[in-house]
Amino acid sequence: MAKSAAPKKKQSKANKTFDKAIKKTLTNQKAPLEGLDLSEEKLIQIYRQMLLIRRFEEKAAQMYGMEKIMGFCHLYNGQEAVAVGANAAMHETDYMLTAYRDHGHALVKGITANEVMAELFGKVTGCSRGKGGSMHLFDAEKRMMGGHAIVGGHIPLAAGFAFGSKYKAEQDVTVCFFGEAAANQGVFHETLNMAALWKLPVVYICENNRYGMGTAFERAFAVWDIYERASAYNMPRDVVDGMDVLDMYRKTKEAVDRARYEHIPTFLEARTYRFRGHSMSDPIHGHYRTKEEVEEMKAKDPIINFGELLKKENIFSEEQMKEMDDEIKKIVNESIEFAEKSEEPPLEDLYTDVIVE
Amino acid sequence: MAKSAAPKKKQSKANKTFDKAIKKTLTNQKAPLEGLDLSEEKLIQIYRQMLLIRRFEEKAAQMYGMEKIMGFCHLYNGQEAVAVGANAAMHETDYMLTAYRDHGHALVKGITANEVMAELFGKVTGCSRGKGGSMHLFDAEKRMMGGHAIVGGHIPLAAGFAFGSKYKAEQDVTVCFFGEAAANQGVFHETLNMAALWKLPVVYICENNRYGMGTAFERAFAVWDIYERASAYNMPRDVVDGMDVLDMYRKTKEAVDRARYEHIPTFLEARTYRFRGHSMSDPIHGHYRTKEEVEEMKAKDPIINFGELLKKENIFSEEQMKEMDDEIKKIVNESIEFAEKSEEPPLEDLYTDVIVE
Amino acid sequence: MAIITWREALNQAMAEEMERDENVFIMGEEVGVYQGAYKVTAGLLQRFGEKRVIDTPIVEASFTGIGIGAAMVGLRPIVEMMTFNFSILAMDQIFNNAAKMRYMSGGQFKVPMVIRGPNGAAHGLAATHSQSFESFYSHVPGLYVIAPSTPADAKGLLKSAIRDDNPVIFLESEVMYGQKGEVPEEEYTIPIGVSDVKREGKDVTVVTWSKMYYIVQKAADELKEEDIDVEIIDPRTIRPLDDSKIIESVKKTNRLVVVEEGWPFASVSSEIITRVHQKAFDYLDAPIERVNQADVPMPYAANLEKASLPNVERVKKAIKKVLYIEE
Amino acid sequence: MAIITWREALNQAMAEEMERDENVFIMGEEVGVYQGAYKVTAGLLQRFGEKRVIDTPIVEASFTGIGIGAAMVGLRPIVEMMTFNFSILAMDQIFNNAAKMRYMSGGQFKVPMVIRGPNGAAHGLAATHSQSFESFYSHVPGLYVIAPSTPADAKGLLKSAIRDDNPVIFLESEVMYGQKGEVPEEEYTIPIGVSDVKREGKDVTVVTWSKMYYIVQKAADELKEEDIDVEIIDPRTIRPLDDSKIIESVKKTNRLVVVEEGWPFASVSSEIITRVHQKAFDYLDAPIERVNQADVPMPYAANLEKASLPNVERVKKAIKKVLYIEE
Ligand SMILES: Cc1ncc(C[n+]2csc(CCOP(=O)(O)OP(=O)(O)O)c2C)c(N)n1
Ligand SMILES: Cc1ncc(C[n+]2csc(CCOP(=O)(O)OP(=O)(O)O)c2C)c(N)n1
Ligand SMILES: [Mg+2]
Ligand SMILES: [Mg+2]
Repeated sequence: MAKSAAPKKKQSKANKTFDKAIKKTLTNQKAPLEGLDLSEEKLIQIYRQMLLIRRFEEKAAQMYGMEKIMGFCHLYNGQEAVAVGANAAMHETDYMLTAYRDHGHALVKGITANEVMAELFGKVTGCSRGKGGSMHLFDAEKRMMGGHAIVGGHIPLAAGFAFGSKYKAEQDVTVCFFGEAAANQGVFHETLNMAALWKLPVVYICENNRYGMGTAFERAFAVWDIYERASAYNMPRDVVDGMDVLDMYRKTKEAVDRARYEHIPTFLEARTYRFRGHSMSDPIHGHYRTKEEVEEMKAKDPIINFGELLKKENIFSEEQMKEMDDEIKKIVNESIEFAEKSEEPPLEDLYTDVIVE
Repeated sequence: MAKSAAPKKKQSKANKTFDKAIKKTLTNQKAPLEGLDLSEEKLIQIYRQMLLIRRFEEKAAQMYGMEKIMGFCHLYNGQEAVAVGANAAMHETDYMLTAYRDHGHALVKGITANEVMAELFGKVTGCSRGKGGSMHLFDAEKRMMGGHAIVGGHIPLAAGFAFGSKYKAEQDVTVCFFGEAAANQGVFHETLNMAALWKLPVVYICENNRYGMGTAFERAFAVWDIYERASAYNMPRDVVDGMDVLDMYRKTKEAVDRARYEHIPTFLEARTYRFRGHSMSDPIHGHYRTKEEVEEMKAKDPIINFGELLKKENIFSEEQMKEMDDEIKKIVNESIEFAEKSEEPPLEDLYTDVIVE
Repeated sequence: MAIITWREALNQAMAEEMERDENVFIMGEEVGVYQGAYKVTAGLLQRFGEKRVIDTPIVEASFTGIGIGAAMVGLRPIVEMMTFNFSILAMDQIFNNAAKMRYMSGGQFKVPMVIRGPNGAAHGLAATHSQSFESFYSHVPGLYVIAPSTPADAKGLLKSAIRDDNPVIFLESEVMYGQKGEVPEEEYTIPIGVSDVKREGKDVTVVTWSKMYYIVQKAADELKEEDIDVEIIDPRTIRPLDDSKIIESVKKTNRLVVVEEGWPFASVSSEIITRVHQKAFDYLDAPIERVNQADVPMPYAANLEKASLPNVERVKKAIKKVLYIEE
Repeated sequence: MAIITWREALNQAMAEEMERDENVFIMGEEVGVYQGAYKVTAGLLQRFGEKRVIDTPIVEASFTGIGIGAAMVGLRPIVEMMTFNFSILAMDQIFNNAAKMRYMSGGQFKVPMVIRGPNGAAHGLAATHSQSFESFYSHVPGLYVIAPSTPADAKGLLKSAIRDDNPVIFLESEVMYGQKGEVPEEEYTIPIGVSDVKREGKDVTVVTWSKMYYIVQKAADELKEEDIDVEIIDPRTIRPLDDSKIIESVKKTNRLVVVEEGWPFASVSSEIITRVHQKAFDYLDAPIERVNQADVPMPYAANLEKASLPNVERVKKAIKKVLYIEE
């Protein structure tokens, strides 16, 4: 009587759509660094940022298991190239914001591992003073504008920051990330129209990791090429290989420049994958995807592949990588120590920050 | 210092877009009746329905001036061909719903002038027992599903009716009207995606009368061909001459059939015009459009033009028209009398219909 | 003092603050070219230009969110809701992004922003268009909710709201826009969170705000002739609620009636009654009465609408009830 | 009687009603393939198929509206909110289309529908994910609001809600899903709008519902040792509120404490206090106390979150206060 839960056929068709666009997007396969305005130093930094995120998340998972971290905890493993590549194309003064899967974004935008880990531990030394938690990471000074936990709810905020920049004639750009599932929410539609209509300096990056929790995108979207949605707003759009940090950099750079100098917003769909479950309480495979699929995508690990490239191009050696990894592991371990040792917020803090007195 | 309020250049460009699509859509200009499956009787009925709406609205305007009608009162003058043409393509058992500019839809769906006028007067004999008023006209039996006053808010309801029909394996189609401004609301986007994804038997008809209150569509939309929005949901779409009742009929018929027999939803943009102000408290021209534009559009009066055609084709004579007009005026006058004489709802009604006991 | 309308008072407040601070701007449906659905923003586009008086598409969630974002980066938006009925579409933005942002970020951001527009019933607008929203908004920490009654209060409080660093819900009314009153000619502001004794009296206290104030004044005038002396307290700000003058008054009159336009259940009147019950327990000579909209959606028919809303008769009856006066 | 969890009780209620009436179906985020974000719908897709257990995109406004439309044409949707925090996006649909539809249409339509899911705080979810919604929903006429405490009540009331012809807001809790209790093996329902004396006592009345019930029971157990005898009334249904047993109890104990998870201002506790003040004015020996969430957005840090929520200590303190017991 009951039909099978997993619509297999549809999925394989959707997977093809997914892969096709990615292939299309990989331009300089043979000479990936050609024509790139990135110094070796910067390339190494990019590698380092991705690795830091990976190691941080691994530790966060462990700490969640030890109940040091509470609530929901959404890890970024597998998607590192998206935030890191995009950030490389941004100025430090540009605004960044994302959804609840925000540890990676916070780290790459310059919040220290200590401050992020302390926030996850609910300590007063955390980047939101222990009041926000995993899903609500902020740093006003670094222009990390959150950490937002209502799916799609931050999309208009991004347009608001961009509106502010334009109003004040400042040349800052806002880059806003969200999961593909958020592209179904009403505010996505309302805001993309406004951003295009008002020519706001904003770049929307949809991180299509194929699933919104347990819902494969093909079960939630009537059109599978999500980037094409932007055509309804006459907005420049593109699909990006979200597993390739250089592709992310390139396409984001174009978009950020267009926003900064021409006030033209862009919509990018980054095709990526999350290696872990939706949140810490979700198993890695679950009922909604296969072990094979996960393994297949893990072969496209953005960090390993980028590391191979750096080695091949003689930019960074195996040994240097090992050294860097040790250093990063130390940083992450120290962040645990820092978070452990930090104080809980004083009880008075319960009543502060509600309003500006 | 202040820039001019009306962006003239943009407007004339937008007007061209508006007209171009309409011209494109007028297929059988030379022989408009060719290939149409409408009997002469049906053609005359269509004329009659449009005329009834026009005369009804004229009377409603007068009654509003006399303070017999309260609150907001949005007239349909100029747009008659949209509801009438679409309705001609529907079955009686199909569901219809629209926004607050709903007198025309209510009348063509079969609610009597008496019941509509009595509702506007706030009488217990009204189609919503005097509780709904101008913006909330209902008749469950006739499947007139409202009259809805929150811009865009009824769009998901329509999908819900269609969902119900499909669930129960009934072959009814839902036809949902809304103003072009509603196509910017979030639920439009959310619901069109769902309707396409779930293959619901629903037809969405956007009545683009160029203005949402005082906002010309070109000041609110980043893309001016609103029907193209449906491409983001892989939904069949078309633009219709909303001043041509036969074009409305033809395109709606195609869409309704597709919904009924193939469960494929459609999005139609009907380009039309409102001859009166937004509501009774809004002047006819206002600051936001010119007298010339209104006059120009009045030359495209859907009733006069269709009347000319019927005369030319020897279907209906000048004299018969005159007779019909007299008869309709009588009906409308009687509706005033009926509404006047009807009782206000009894005071106990204040507390009924809140919940089902 | 000049005698001006509510509409003019609001218009002046906005114009003065826009003159004073170029980070103040207005955004909403029909605020510009159309001059405001209820003409509250009349002339501002002409005076301040398109950069600062901005017509939006009909997307309450999105433009409210854009306002919040702009406020987070240093601007001072005034977002007009054509009516507060439509703010229901922006509640996620208002609650999660405006009200909670400061707290969630550990105090790093502020959201200096005013969301204003008419609230409650006008005439003949029926259920979707006649809702009172103060009970919702005042439930949520992180927001200020202001609902003045006189043009002078409206002007002074709107100016304070625009200068304040918190998100403020500012509630007006279509049927008050034409209401006239004395307003100082010189520049002034009225502090947020300070209630006002609008009429002194010794027999009974009535707490009311916004347009119900006019009904209560009328009832008090009529009762004067029956030698009943009514004290009227207008909190003006609903959240934070300054209950000090209410308590003081009740300690004097020992009787209280609360008159609120909105529905009764879990409402501002429930809150006021709760507080007075707790803080003036030993002073009350009778159970507190309240007069609210009938606990039903707003009907269209004029007779039902009238029966649904608080009116002079119902207010007088409630007052007599707490005075144990039989009729 | 079987001892089962809240989760199982809800699952049984839905399965039984789906078996009974093929017009009942379930719709929401992750209710199908994923088996429910909190596994409340586990197994239902397998048992009833895709036609009746429907996964939706993340579009709360739209799928709620679709549910309302389906209800208007004769179906009986159960719409699951993954948590009620997300229902904020569907408020226009819930208030204007579900609650007011019958009234606006002069009684022509009914909206037989249940919107259910967890409400209030779980652990460590912070401000956006820890809000209690009963004060909002119970403010609006046209809705029923149900918030049970025990698995048996949950099952019986959910079955009644599904059979009822009105739109029902049915509030659960993540932290209660694993809570066990005795549930009758045979088919039964519990009527909507009937409160329940959950514990008899003579010294003080405590009104509470949903997961606060467990805290109050614990406090009552502890106070028993101090010879304080607590009566606990669980309204179970918030709207309509059956205050008869509350009033009766207060007439006996003369003291009342209300314990509510949500914020205090314009809340369900305000409403209960107002009613008891009015209806049992002469019976109260002390001002009514209430225990609510601190009037701030929910913080993340465990110590602050704990301090923010009502707990056994705070409940005991409030009870002693109304008993004028100094510590
Ligand atoms: C409005 C809203 N509805 C539901 C949720 C619960 N929820 C949290 S994450 C999530 C899935 C989102 O998927 P996607 O946008 O693709 O982001 P991803 O998790 O894949 O990064 C859901 C349903 C929410 N937080 N907000
Ligand atoms: C959500 C919402 N916002 C604002 C309004 C006020 N309003 C009523 S009609 C209208 C204009 C709608 O224009 P359109 O959709 O084009 O329909 P038309 O009036 O042209 O038929 C506005 C802004 C409303 N009713 N609902
Ligand atoms: Mg995703
Ligand atoms: Mg229009």
